[in-house]
Amino acid sequence: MLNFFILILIYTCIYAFMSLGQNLITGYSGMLSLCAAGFFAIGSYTTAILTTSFGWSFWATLPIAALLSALMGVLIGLPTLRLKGDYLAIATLGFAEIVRNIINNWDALTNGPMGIQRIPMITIFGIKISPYQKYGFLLMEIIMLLICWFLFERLASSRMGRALEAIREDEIAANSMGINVTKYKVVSFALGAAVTGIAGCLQAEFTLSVSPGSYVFMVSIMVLCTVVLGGMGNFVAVILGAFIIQFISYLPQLIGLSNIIPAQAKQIIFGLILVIMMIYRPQGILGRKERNNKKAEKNWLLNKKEAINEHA
Amino acid sequence: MKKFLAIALIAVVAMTAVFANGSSESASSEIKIGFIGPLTGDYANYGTLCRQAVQMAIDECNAKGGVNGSTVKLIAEDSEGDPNKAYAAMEKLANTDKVCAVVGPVLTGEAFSVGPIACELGVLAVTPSASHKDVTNQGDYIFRTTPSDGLQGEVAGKYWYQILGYRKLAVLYAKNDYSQGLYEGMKEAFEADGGQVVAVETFMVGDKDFKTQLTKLKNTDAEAIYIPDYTAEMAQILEQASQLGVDKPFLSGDGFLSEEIYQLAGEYTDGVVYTASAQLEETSLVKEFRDAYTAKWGIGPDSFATNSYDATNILLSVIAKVGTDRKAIRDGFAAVKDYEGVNGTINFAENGDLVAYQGIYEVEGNTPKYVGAFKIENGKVVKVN
Amino acid sequence: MGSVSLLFQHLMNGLTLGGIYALIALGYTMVYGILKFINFAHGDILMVGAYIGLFAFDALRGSSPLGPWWLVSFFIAMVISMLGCAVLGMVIEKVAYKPLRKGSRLAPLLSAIGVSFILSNGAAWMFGTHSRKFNYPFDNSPIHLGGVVVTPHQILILVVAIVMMVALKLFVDKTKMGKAMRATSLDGDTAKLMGINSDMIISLTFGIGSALAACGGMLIALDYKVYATMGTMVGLKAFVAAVVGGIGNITGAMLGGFLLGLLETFGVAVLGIPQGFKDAIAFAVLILILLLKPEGLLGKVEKEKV
Amino acid sequence: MSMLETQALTREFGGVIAVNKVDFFVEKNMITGLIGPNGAGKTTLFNNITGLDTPTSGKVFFEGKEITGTPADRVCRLGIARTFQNIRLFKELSVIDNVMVGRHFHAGNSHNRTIQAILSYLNVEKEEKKTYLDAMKWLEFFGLENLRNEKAKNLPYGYQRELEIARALATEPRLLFLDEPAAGMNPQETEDLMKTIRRIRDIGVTVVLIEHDMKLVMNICDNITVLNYGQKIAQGTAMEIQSNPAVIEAYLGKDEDEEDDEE
Repeated sequence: MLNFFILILIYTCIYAFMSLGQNLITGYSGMLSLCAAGFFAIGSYTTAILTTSFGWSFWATLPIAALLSALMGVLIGLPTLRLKGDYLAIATLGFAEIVRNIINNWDALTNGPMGIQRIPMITIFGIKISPYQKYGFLLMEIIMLLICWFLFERLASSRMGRALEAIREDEIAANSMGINVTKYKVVSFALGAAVTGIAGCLQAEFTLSVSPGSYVFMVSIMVLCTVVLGGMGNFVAVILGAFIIQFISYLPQLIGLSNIIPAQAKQIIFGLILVIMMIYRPQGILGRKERNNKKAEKNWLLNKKEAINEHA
Repeated sequence: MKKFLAIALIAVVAMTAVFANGSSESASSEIKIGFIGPLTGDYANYGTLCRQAVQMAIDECNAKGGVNGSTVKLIAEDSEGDPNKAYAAMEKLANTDKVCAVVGPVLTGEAFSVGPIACELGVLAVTPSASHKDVTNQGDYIFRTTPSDGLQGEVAGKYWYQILGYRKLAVLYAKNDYSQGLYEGMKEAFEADGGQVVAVETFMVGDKDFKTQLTKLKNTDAEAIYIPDYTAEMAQILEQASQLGVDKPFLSGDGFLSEEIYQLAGEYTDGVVYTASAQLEETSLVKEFRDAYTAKWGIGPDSFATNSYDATNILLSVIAKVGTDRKAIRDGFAAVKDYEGVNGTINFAENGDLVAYQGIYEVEGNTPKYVGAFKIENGKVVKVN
Repeated sequence: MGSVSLLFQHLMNGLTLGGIYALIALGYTMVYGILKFINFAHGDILMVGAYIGLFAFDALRGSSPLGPWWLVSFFIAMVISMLGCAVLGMVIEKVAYKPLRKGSRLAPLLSAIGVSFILSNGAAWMFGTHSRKFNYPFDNSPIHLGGVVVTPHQILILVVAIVMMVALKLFVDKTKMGKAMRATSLDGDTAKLMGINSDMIISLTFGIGSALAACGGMLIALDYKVYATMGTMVGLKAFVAAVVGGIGNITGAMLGGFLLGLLETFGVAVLGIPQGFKDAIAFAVLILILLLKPEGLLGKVEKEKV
Repeated sequence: MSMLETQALTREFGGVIAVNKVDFFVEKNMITGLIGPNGAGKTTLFNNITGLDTPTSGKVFFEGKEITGTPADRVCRLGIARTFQNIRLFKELSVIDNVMVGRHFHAGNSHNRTIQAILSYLNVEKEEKKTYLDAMKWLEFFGLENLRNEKAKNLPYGYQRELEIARALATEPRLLFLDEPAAGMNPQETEDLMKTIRRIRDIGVTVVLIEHDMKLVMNICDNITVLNYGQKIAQGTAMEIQSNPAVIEAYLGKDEDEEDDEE
């Protein structure tokens, strides 16, 4: 039981990476992207191909996967990011489908529908991080997740984060305030893609095999659900969301009722979550994180006091 | 917001409580068998048919008093067709439910992600349908009750060439592991004999319109079209081929061994020749199984369901003999000799592959006619018996 | 078969495929035109329509032999299915979309994805995961025109699509209700001020769109069978068709549908795009159209006011 | 040369000429008014100068350099800021954050952009403190500092207008475009607005405004340009404009509050 719980946590971490990316793209910049599955696949296949065919170490494939996903993010982003809400959703969904088509059809590179097996395990300083001993794997994931989370949180609290929020609120006004809207959108898209790619690398290393069946539209929906459920524009919330979604996802198995509960129940529950959340709590469980200017404000008050004192 | 958070937390805690409760109820007199397959998603139909067969075998066993007095319980896990989910399912079945063996996974991609962990955890996994030739080479704990693509493809390719006398074939296959595996196996054997695959068209799972591909294939000089696909898609292909006036004969694989195809494609199935598991003509087992299955589930079994049924029954007989120790079950399973299943006499090779003859069927009107069992001897297709 | 007649055969195949897209795109374009969001559940309503139609048709025709009664039953079943889906569509609108009309643009879209999941998985749960055959209500033996093969069903799809388009166009252009619809789609709030009950109009539009989906669903089901996920991909493609033609424009939806069908067929058959990338064609076309002519082929330019 | 100049600026929308060969001048340190009946092309002219729209033909010069077709963000960085007719604040952000967005491209201090990006990433806190102080100056300019933590959407209408101007000023423009700043204001608020606009001029920012409130325009504008049907029909001081027959004809019988200005 504990074992399975750890397994859920491992999947939670993988989805948490993707939700960080989706949150930057959707929660901060306000772009409804539906191609998490595409970047996820790019990350997974980069690691799978480089480790099996070229004998690279996992750690060397990680930055390549992130870069490649980011590059794809830019490639898809440049033409599509000027599209509004729904159109962008469909265009990005299309992109994810194209990625899936490519990995399913480019047999020479991806081994087509058969997928790639026997991916070597991760090693750190000669120590194997076997997915079968889940604790080590989970620990590694958590450390990586914390680093990513910290970087993203910091990014969001910087002026770039503010610029992204301004773009989300009003593109035209942001543009007129000297913000290069296209550049920021593309950059946030690329960063989101990169972290989703990293999730893909971890996924490949966990199951030690990849195949096209893992990168379906459902993945993008799950990631979106995660962000919506946790709270758009709040990195802590989306990590919480990832946990809840994974928990629900494996719930029938956890409670040992997968014989009685129809297999479709889980998907129906996801559907209900989306509808009910949108009606009753569109901001998600935790809601958007307000920008925190406390320190700067304190500094301002201090300066003001000094000025008054000097005057007096 | 706090209220909401509180509710969410309570929900999580409640769920945890329930799940803790759920998994602690392990009666000692219960034997657990796991199942992994797609019960939702694009492949849901195939997974569901298999699961029902496994359930049926277990129900029958329990009706007869179970295994050595213990009731058998099935724990079925949905893989959604996603290898990652299948992996999680295996983990869970092995570690949480402590099943003694698993029937599944159903799809080749799933079998590739489940294989290594099954071997690592030492849990026997018997797949009824993952036919890729490498599936059983992943380790000692993975077996199958379906012939490997290597065998089925080989017999198919040689039969088309040597017995049916085709020299030029066209192929229309789905870009999924099953269809591509069969196509590659068939092509190798067919071309080794000197035949030629003159045109290959593919489609994506979920496509329903094959007119473009068929129009192209119609205009090649192929003598026949090989369609090693899943049931629903083959029904579409046959119907649309007839509409387009494609007059070439169709050849297929074990996806055709299903009642559904006759319901969906009706008269268009006439004349199709296909490979599937061999059966002993004289046994009434096949018909009995079919009738019982249809009566129970309201729909006929396909070949994968039949394989699942056999796999489960073999598993149960092994457990009856050796008990519930996982290693013992594995060894007992490997030692099975001449088991008389619905699919005929079943033996396993060293690596866990099914040792089988390949059956050839020909559809006449609306009903398949069994031509016989075949094997390869010195590169020649030979009829058994 | 000569290369010219081969070309015509591809043309015919493309046109029928396009007819299907066009038929669904009609419903899509109406709903989008008025609500301004992609009803992801449109494809699933289509699926429900096909199931209702299937059951009604089988019940009505009973065990009678193929004949005129089959055709009559088929059309009665179609009416039942369209009515059923109209009600379903209106209920969905009321429950899942209406409360979100004032919120962010993302909300209804996400809600629609949720509805889509509920419908398709609910259907799989209730009706099983296997495909069901929808019998042709008429003799569907192919007709040979020169070297080109056409089935009566293909002709039916084309005819129904065109009839629906004309009827819809007349309805929107000529009737009072249609005018109210157009007014609501241009500016819901103003329309309200002009005494139009825009809630009712939106609900009605949804009903009509869903009824069209049901009709399309039944026609597709004849060729493609009935199963729980039958509407997903075709629904997305129909949306692309609607965008290509110019969203909210009825003639545009037709044009977009046929264009997409032809592009997919010829892209694979003549231009040599690998079959595995067939679905990519639609999305590539979408992206191109949105970049070059965002209002669609026949759409009107709408500029954001600054 | 004037501070800002358009030469024969023309903008067509599908055959409709919204702005027709307009030569528009703005002199430094003055308040310039742009008036005209609804649909005269005033906002379109603004949009074409500030980069939200691209002219069909004609040229725009700012401080002697041609800026025709320059994108809006670059125009802003060159020193031209603007407000909008229908207030476009970042509604979900706080008041201070709105102004801080205006400080966006002033934050950071290195000339190398990559290094700047990395530095600003490492020094988020320091940079934010400075930005906050700079932004606060503009809130204090309008006396809005006590509302700094309110969400912009919760401000009363008049304050929203002021906040939008504060945000524009935070970009440190030399030229400020105000699109109907007094729309929807009561006489008292309009009175205050006039004072504010003069104060803005006094700190060295040249102001251009579109306005329907004739009292305001005639009171504070040093120079007025009149558009009608996309064409410039007059230019001059308040006195000159008031006595110009073409202007009187254009306005005769026109209801000023008819409808929103069209593009």
